[in-house]
Formats: sequence, C-alpha cells, structure tokens
Amino acid sequence: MLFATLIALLGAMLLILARAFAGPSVYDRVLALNMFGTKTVLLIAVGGHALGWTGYADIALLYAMLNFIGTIAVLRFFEATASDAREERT
Amino acid sequence: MELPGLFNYWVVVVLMMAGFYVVIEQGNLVKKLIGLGLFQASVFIFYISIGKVADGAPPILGDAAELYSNPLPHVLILTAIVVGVATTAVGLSLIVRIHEQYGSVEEDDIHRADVQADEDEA
Amino acid sequence: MSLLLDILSGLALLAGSLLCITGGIGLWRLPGVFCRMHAASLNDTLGTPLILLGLMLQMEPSLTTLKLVCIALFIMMTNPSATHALSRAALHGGERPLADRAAGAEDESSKR
Amino acid sequence: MLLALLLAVAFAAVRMRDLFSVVMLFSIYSLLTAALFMDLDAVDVAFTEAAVGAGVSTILMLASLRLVGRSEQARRRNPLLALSVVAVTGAALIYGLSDAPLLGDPNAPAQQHVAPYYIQNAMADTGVPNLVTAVLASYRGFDTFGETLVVFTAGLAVMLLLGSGRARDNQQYGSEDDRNIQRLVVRALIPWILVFALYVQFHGDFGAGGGFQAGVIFASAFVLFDLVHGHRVTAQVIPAHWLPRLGALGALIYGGVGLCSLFVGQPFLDYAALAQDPIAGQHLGILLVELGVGLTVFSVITAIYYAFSTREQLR
Repeated sequence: MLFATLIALLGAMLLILARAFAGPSVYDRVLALNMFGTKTVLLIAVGGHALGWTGYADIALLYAMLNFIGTIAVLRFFEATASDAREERT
Repeated sequence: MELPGLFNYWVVVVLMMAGFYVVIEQGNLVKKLIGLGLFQASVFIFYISIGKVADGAPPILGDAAELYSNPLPHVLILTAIVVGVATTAVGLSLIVRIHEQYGSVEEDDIHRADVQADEDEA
Repeated sequence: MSLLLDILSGLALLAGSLLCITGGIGLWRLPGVFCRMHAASLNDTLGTPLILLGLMLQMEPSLTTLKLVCIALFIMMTNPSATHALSRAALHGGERPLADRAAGAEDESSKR
Repeated sequence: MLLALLLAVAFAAVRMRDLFSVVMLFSIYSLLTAALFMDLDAVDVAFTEAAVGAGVSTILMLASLRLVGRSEQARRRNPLLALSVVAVTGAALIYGLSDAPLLGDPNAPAQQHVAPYYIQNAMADTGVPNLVTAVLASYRGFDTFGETLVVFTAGLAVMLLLGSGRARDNQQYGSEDDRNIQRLVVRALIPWILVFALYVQFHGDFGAGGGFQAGVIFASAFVLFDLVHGHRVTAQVIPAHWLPRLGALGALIYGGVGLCSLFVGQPFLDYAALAQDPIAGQHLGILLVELGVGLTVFSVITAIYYAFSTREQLR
C-alpha cells in the first residue's frame, strides 16, 4: 500500500512538473510550485515511513511551512512587479 | 531499483555542465547567478554522494544501526549551503546596483555602455 | 484490532493517493487557470491529511505522530489560503474565469 | 527517478526566458535536491537545503527580480562555441570519474580517513549523538567560526550596497480584502513557526537541526510577517538597525566561547575547559556556539531581506 502511494505521488509529481513546464501563465506555474511542494512533503513522509528514515517528520514539517511562505512571497512580488509595470505604462 | 554505481556522478556532471553553460552563454546576469546556483547544487550532490555508505544510517547515533554514512561531507555542505545563499545575496545586490547604474542587466548592454563611456571620455 | 487499523490505514492511503493522482491529472488536463486551481487545491487539501492519517494509523504513537498531525493541520490551513491568494492575484492580474471569458470579452474594455 | 526529474527541471530552467518561471523552477529543483539528500542519508543537509533553497533563496531572487525586471533578451550569438566548451569539459569530467569508487562503497577512500574516528569517538568525546552537530561545532569548530564570519560579512556587504532598509511601506499592492485572510492565517501560524525554530535550534544535538537551520527558519517567520503586514509594522517588531548588532552579537558569542577556553589555558575553542566535567563542557560549548550561529544567520538573512524589499525601484 505504501509503495502504491509512493508511485501515485511520483505520477502526480510528473504531471505537475509537466504543467510547470508548459504552464501558459505565471499563475499556473505558481500553482504547480505550491502543489509540488505539498507532494514533496507527502513523498518525504511516506518514503521516510516506508524506508525507515530517522527524523523525516521534521523535514516534512519544515517543507509544509516554507512552501506556504514561498507561495505568498511569489504572489506578493509578482503583484509588485506587475503593478510597477502597469504604472510605467500609464 | 539498482542503478550502475556511477550514475549519480554522471548526473552530477550533466547538471554541472548545464549550470556552466548558463554561466558562460546567457547574457542576463540574474540568469547567470541561477546557473551558478545549479552548478553549486551539483557540487553539493557530488559531496553527499561521496559520503553515502550503502545500508548506512544517517549519522545520528542510535542503538539500531551499526553502519553510518560519513558525517564529514554533510558538515561541509551544510555550511556551504548557508554561505552559498549569503554570497548569492551579495551577487544579487551587486546586480541591483548595476541595474541602477546602467539601466540593464544584460551583459551586452553593459559592455556597450562601457565602450560608449570610454569613447565619450576620449 | 491491528487488522482493523491496517484496513483503515490502507483505505486512507488509497483514498489519499487517488485524490493526489486525480489532482495531478486535473492540473494537467483542465482548461483555464481557475479550473486547474480548483482541481489542485481541493484534492490536495483532502488528500494530504488522508495520506498522513494513513501513516499515523500504521505507527506507534510517538513524537513523530504528533509532528504528522501538525503537518496535516498546517497544510489544511495554508493550502486553501494560498490558493485563495493565488486566485485573487490571478484575478487582479487580468486572468478571467472561463465562464466569464465569452461574456467578458466586450466589457473588458469598459472595466479598465 | 529523482535524478531524472532533477535533470528535466534543470534543462527546462536553462531554456526558459521568463525569469519568474526560471526562479520557480529553481525552487522546484532545490525541493528535489533536498529529497535526494534525504535518500542519501544526509538528514541535516536536506534540512538546510529545504530551509534555504525552497524559502530564502527563492524569496531573495524574486525580490531582486522586482528591482531589475523579469524579461530576458534573446541573444543572437551562436551558442555552438559555448556548447562545445561545455561538452569537452563534461566529457573530461566523466572520463575522470570512471575510476571513482561506486556509490555507497564502504571501502572508498573518503570513508577511510577521519570519518571512522568521528563515528567511534564522538559520543565519548562530546556526548552529542548527532554526529553532524558534533563535527560541525566541536571538531571543526574553527572552520564553522570562519563560515559564520563569512555569512556575517556577506550580510554587511549587502547592507553597504543596498542600504539597510528604512522604515518605508512596501506593501501598497493588492486589495485589503484578500490581505485579511492571509493575515489571520499568518497570525495563527507564526508562533508555531517560531516554536519550531527554537526546537530545531536546541534539539540539534539529538536530531537533525542546529544553528544554521534554526536561524533560517526564524528569519523566514519574520519574512512571512513582513510579506503580509508590510515593512512598517515589521520594523516596529524588529528595527533594521538592530540586525547588524544582533549578528555581531552572535559572532561575538562564538568568539567569546573560544576566548574563554583560551583564558583558562586551553586551545582556542576547546570546550572541555568550560566546565569541570569535559563532556558537560563540550555540551555547553556546542550549545553556546550553535546559539551564536543561529543569531548571526537569523539577523543576516533578515537584514538581507529588508535591504532587498525596501529598495526603491529606480526608473
């Protein structure tokens, strides 16, 4: 069961990466980044449990936090850049 | 999944060359720094691969494990990552200043502006 | 008792992985940013805690279990708000939902 | 599998022109690297890479993209020369690596030198089960001191180049409405992030973690606060002019611990001199040194972030 979950996660990661490469808009890429982070958290948790790593939960927790910070930062700076560009145009 | 034992190193070389290519070929300074980051990360992976011992446990002493991976590369890379981000920040701030001075972060534009300035002086 | 736990955790893991993979497929196949956001965020928000729940049921209660609970809570809080912020930003940035797109083509000019 | 994904991400990042997307791919790349480090048993390194690569370096790059613009010009130069240089170098490296020991070989030369000594004696010498922390703070303490100073110097350099950040509001974008939900969530989260950072700081002797990682996590909590509340509020919590002082304090704690042992007639940074019992001394020394590292890293990262985020864009 754990390995089936791992395979499902890796498959989802592949699809997300494809979206991140193809993503027509920046928002698609941000979304892919956010989702990829969540999948990495899960991958570390499940893989860590299946392979008996020590201390994997700390790292997964850290990822969950930083992923959120990263997404918010991307959006904030993207908005800033976009509205700067808009001001320039007017 | 058993891969040939040198596979890790090959990937490291390819990644390193990808970073190297960006550094020497692309004109945008920010992109160059990202290439440097790719290069740096490949070196990190190389070190950690060296330190790996098959069937070894992470180097945190416990009762369960007999064999541990080599802690020394881990220490070196741990500090290198943090120093790496600090130096990247210095590089980025230099780029920001260059942008303020020249109005561009493209190598060609900067070069052209320099040549222009030299000619003006002469 | 342990059989029951095994079955429960297997079910949770199965449901979680199904949600994850559908989320991935949805992210790849659906048209339009907002549809994709919908697929990604809903599936993630339920799938992640389910998988973590499955893991928790399999292990002895310990500090690690507590951390997994924290991760699950964290993701349940951050994921929707991140997606909310993202969709707001997309709306500000000029992306239109698909349903609006046909009707919104002409009033786009009047809005700005 | 992870390596193949890594390769794909790297190539896509090389090819893309929109720098925003490149930065995002770089972030994904570093997530993958960290997962790979986990697989190679390097828990502490994965921790650091996660904290630095996924969080701080992405944020810094985005902040500087705000200042320099996000588009990249296409170049007309023929890439053949660069490609051939790269190909030749790569071929030479692969040829050189053909003699390298296989991955995971326990008899490789790198495994024979000092590592067995550390693994055998670290517990008896320092009483710290996490070997990485023991080597980092005790055996190679001098090295780490140097690296802490490098980080501090880099922070000072950024502040000199960009100014240390005046109290200016950098958050006039977006509507109030969507900010409120974020504020609520962030208010609920930040205490836990700080608690987690402290846990990482002081649990580093026993599990993965330590001063470097804790400093980065602490800093990212403040970055998050700044992102949703604006710089003016954050500067009330921790004013910009404190940061260099805090960083210097951290470096001084580290150096001071070294000097203490010097005063009682032991070599620089020999923690055994700090207490009657050498192991207790080692423990105390490692704790203090990690605290110094954590303070320095925290203040430097926060100061760098302030410097980037408050810089005005020049038109």
